[in-house]
Amino acid sequence: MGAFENGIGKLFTDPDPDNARAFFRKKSREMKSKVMTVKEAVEKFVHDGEYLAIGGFGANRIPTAVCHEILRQGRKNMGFAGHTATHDFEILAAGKIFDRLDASYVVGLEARGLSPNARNYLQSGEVDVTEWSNYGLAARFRAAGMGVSFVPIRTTLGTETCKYGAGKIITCPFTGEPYLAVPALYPDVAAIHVHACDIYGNSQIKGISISDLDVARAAKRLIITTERIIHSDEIRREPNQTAIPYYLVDAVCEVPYGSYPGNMAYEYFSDEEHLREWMKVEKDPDAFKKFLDKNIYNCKSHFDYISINGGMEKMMKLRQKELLILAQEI
Amino acid sequence: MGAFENGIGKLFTDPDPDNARAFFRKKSREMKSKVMTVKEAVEKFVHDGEYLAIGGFGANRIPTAVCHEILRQGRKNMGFAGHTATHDFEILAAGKIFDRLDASYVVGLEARGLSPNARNYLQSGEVDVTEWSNYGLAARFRAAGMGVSFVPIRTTLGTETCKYGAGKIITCPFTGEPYLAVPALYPDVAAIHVHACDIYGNSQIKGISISDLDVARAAKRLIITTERIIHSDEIRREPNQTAIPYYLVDAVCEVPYGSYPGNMAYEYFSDEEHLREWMKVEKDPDAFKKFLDKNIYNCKSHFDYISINGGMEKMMKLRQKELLILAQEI
Amino acid sequence: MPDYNVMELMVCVASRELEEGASVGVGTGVPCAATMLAQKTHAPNLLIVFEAGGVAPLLPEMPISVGDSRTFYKGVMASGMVQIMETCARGTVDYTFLGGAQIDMYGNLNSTQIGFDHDRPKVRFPGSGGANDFASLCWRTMVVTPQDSRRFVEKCDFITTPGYLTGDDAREKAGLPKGCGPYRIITNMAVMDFEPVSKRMRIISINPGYSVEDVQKNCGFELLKADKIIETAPPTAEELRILREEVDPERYVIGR
Amino acid sequence: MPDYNVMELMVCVASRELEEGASVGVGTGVPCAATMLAQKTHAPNLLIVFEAGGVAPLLPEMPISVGDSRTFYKGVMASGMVQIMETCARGTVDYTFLGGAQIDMYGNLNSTQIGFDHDRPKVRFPGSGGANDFASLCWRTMVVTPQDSRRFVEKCDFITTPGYLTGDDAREKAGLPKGCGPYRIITNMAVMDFEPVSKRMRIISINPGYSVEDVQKNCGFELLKADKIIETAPPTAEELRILREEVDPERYVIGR
Repeated sequence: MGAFENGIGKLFTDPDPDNARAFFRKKSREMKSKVMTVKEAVEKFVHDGEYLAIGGFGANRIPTAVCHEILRQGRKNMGFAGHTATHDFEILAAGKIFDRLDASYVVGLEARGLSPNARNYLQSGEVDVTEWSNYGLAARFRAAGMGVSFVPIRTTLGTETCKYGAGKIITCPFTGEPYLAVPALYPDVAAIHVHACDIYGNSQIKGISISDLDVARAAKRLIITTERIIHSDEIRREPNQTAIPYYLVDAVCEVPYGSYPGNMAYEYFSDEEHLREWMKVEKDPDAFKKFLDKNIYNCKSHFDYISINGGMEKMMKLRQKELLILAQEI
Repeated sequence: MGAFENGIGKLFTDPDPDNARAFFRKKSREMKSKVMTVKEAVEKFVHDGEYLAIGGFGANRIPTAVCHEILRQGRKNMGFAGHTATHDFEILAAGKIFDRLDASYVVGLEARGLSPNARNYLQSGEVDVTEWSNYGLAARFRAAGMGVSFVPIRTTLGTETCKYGAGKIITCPFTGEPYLAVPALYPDVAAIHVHACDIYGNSQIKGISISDLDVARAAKRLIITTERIIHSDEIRREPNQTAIPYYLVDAVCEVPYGSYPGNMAYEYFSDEEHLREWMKVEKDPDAFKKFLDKNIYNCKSHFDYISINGGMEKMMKLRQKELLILAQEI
Repeated sequence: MPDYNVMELMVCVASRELEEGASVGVGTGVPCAATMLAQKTHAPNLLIVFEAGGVAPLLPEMPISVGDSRTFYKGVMASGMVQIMETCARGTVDYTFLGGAQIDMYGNLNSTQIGFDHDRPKVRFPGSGGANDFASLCWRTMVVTPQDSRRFVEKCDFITTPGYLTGDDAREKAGLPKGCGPYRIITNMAVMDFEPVSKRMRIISINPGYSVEDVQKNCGFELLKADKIIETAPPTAEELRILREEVDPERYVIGR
Repeated sequence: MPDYNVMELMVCVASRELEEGASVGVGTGVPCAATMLAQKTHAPNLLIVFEAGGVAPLLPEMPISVGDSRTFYKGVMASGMVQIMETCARGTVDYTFLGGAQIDMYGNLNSTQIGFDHDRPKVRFPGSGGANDFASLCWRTMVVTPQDSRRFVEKCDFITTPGYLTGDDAREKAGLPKGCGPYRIITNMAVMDFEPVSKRMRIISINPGYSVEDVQKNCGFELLKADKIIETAPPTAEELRILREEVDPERYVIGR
C-alpha cells in the first residue's frame, strides 16, 4: 500500500471515448417502438463475453427479470460492474455468468447478511476482481457519460481498495494536489428497471436514481424493464420527469412487479421472506440447485416467478407494506 | 494560438476544494426559515469585490429582482460569471458592477441583437476578461459541485477561446490524449430564480435546469427568488422534484413574475417589447440614464418595476402568450 | 421555377443536408428553420437538441432563445446544459449549425471580437457561448452565412470556435474528438465542403445565378474547387410552401 | 440506574456525539438507530443523507437498505449516489458511521477480505461499498464495534477504507481532503479518539463495568491513553425509552 501508487488491478473495459463515439455515432436516434419481451431483449443485446451493468441498488428497483433471463439463456464469461450489487449479484453469481468483476459492493445483502454462494464463487479464484468504492465506480460511469476517458476523485487514495483497483494517480495542474483518475466505464450492455416509459424508451423514475442516469448514458446498449408502458403524450406532458431519453434505449420490456423480490419505491416493498430463503438455501448445494430450477430455470418469465411466489395476493401485500398500510413483517 | 498551450487568461477565483470545504463546513445545515426581502438578501449576501453568478439562461428564468437590487445598492468591483448571460448581463453592465469577467456568452441577447452599452463597457478596457465556452464554464461549476479542483473536457482545445482562458492542458493517464483541465469555480454568491420553494429553500424547477443545479452547489452563498413559496409538505410529497436542497440556500425571496422581462416556462413569456426598448434606449446615454432611473433606481422593488410596465394586465397577457393562447406578438 | 429569396434558398439547402434519423444541435434563426423544414419534409424523425437542455420538442413556433420554453415544449426531456453537451461529447449528435463574424479557409470561426488586442477589442461580440462546444463535439458542423470577403478571411482576428485549426490533422492533435469538424458552408452564392487531406474549404456547388468567379471574388482566401462542381438545386415549390406557411409564417428568418 | 444491554449503550453513546444542526451520512443498523435517537432527543435538526440518494427523510421505520424507499420517505430530496458523494466531497457532511471486520490503530478499516492474497481470499466480504467514500470525504468518521482483539488488529489484512493510513500526515499526503478522518471508536468497553499528532487510537472513556486493562486485553495493538480517562455516562431512562419505543420497537438493532 502506498499513497502515490497506481492501481495494479485489471482494467476490463476500454475507456477511450473516441472508440465509444464511433459506436454511438451508428446507434439509431429514430423514435421507433422498441417493445419486446425480456427473452428477446436478452437474446438480442446480451452476449457471452461482454461487459454488463445492472441498475438500481441491490434489492431496490432492480431488473430482476433480465437477471433471471440471462441465467436461463446461459450467458458466460461476462464482465460485471458490481456497483451497489446485492440480490442482482446473488442471482448472477448463481449462474456463474461472469469471470471478471469490478467490485465496489458485492457478496453482501446489506443488513440481511452475506450470500454464501456468491462468497464461495469469489473465493474460488474463478473470478478476476478489481476493487473500487461505490463512488469510484459511479464516477467511472459518470466519466463515460461525460464522454471523457477519466474523472478525478478524492476517495480511496492511500488504501488497498485503490491499490487493487485500476485508477491512476494524477496531479491537479492548479493546486498540485494528487487525485485518483478513474477510467471511464462503458458497459457493452446495461439493464435498468423504471416506473414508467413509453414505447420508445423515454423513462420516468420515481424517488432516488442511484447511478442509473450515468449507467444509462455510459452503456452501449440499454434494456429498460418498466412497471408499465405509458403513452408518449404522458412523457411529453412533463418533460422534466424524463430520467432516461429514448435515444439511449434499445429495448423496452413491460414487466409489472419487475423489481420483485426487491423493493420498488411507491409500488411494493421487498419480499424479505423470499430473500431470506435465497440466502438460507444457498448453504446446501442440492437444495440451492432445486431452488434455482424452481424459481429461475423452470420459469418461462417473470410472471411464472411471481405466480409461484404468492402471485397477486403476495404483490398486494407487498404493496400495502410499501405504503405503510401493513406495518408488520409479512 | 497553439494546440498544447495553457490559457493565459486570469483565474479570478480559488479552485482549491479544501478551502471551499473549510467554508462549507461552517455553513449551517439547519432547517430554519430563510425568508427575507430581496433588499435584505442582497445587503446580507452580496458584497463589493466578491464573485457573482446568476442562474437561468439570459432572459429565461433569471432572478431579475436580485440583479436590479444589486444596482440599487451600488455594488462595485465584483467578479462575474458570464455564463449564458444575456439580459442579466445587460442589467449588471448598466451598473458597471463588475470589473473582472469569465465570459462564455455576454453582450448579446441571442436573436434579439447586441447590447450597445454592454459592448461599450467591454470595449472600454475597464473589465478584465477571461474566455470560456458555455460548457467550459458549466464544467467549472460542475467541478466545484463535485468537490474537486478541475475536470477534463474536450472542447475549446486549439482555439483562442482556450488561449485567452485559464484552463491547462493535461494528458489522460489512460489514453495519452490531451484534455483541457478547467478549474473549479466557486462563486462567493449566486442568485437563482425557481418556480417554487419552501421557507427553508428546498426548490423545484419546471423545465430545463440549464446549469443551475451545479451553480447552486458551487456557490458559497445562494439567494433563491421564487414565483411562490409552497408548504414544505408539498416538497416532501415529491422529493424527486427537488432541484436544489435547502442546505445550499441562504435566502428565500418570494418574487412573483420574478423573471420578468424574461421568460418563465409554464408561467409567462418574455416581454419582447420591453427588451427591445432596453436595447434601443442604450444607444442614447441620457435616455438610458432616465430609463434606468425609471425602471431600476427609482423602483423600491420588483413590484414597482412590474407596475410601471403594465402591471397585472401585462402579466396576464404574457401568461397567455406563454400558454400559446395569444399566438401573436403583444 | 418558383421565386425565392436568398434566405429561403439557404434554409432549403441546409435542410436537405439533414437526413432522416439524424440528430442536430440547433440555435435560433436559420438553424431552427432549416431543421423544422427538414422535419416537415424528408426527415420527420430528426432529433433536435438545444444547448440549454431541451430535447425533441414539438416546436409550436420558432424559439426566440435556445433556452426559452419553446425549446422543450412537449419535449421528450427537459434537461440541462451539461447533459446536452455530454450527449454531444458521447458522439450522439450528428449535426450542428454555427455562424460568426469571420470564417477562415479551415472553417475556424470568430464570434468574439474584431481587432487583435484582447484587452481592448475594437468590437466585442458575445464570445463562444455553446458554439465552440457544439463544433468541438458534434460530428458535422454546418455554417450558413452570406458570401462576403470581410467575412471569409485569410485569418480570423480571434478563433472562437474550431474548424480544422491549421488544417491537416491539427484538429485531432489538439485533442478534439476524432473524425468530426466543419462539413458544409452554405452561402447565398455556393456550397463548400472541406478537402479531406488539407482540410481546406472547397467549392462543391454553385447557386443558380452565380459563378465560381463570383464566389472567389467574395472570399478573402483562395478556395479549392471540387473536380466536379454542380449547380445547387433551387428550392422546390413544396419546400417554399412549407417554409413560408408552416415553419416561418411570421417571416422572422426568411424576411431578414 | 436503568438496565440496558451493550447495543443500547453503544447506540446511546454514539447518538450523543451528533450535535444539533450537524449532518450525517448513515447506513442501516446502529448508525441509523443512533441518528434517529439523536433526532428524537437533542438534535431534531440533524440532516441525514443516505448514499443511494435519500436526503432528510421522515423515517417511518428503520430502513433495511440504504437504498430502500424508507431512505427518502417524505424526504426533502431524492437524488442519486453521485449527488450524495459530491455533497460529502464539498464538505457538507459532518459525520459518518462505519464498521468492518478489522480496524487498526490508525482507524483504517477492512471490509474486503480475510487473508492477504487478493486473488484467493480466505473470506470475501462485500468490499468498500460507499464506506471508503464516506470515510474519505465526511469530516468525522465514527465506528461502533465490539471490543475484540481479532477485530482490533496490528495490521489489517486489507485496508478497504482509510483512517489515518500510516499516521501523522499520511492521510493528507495521499490526497484525501484535509482535516478529516476517524473521530470516535465506540465499543462495548470504551470510547476511543485519535491522538492529534501521531493519529494513533487513544482511550478517552471507559464504559461502566470495564477497566483500561480490559480494553487493552481485547485489543491487538497498544492503545494510547488520554491524560484523563473518564467513565462513559450510561444511557438515561429517557434515552432508553425513546430508543426502545420509538426508534427500534422491533428490536432490529438493540435485540442483536
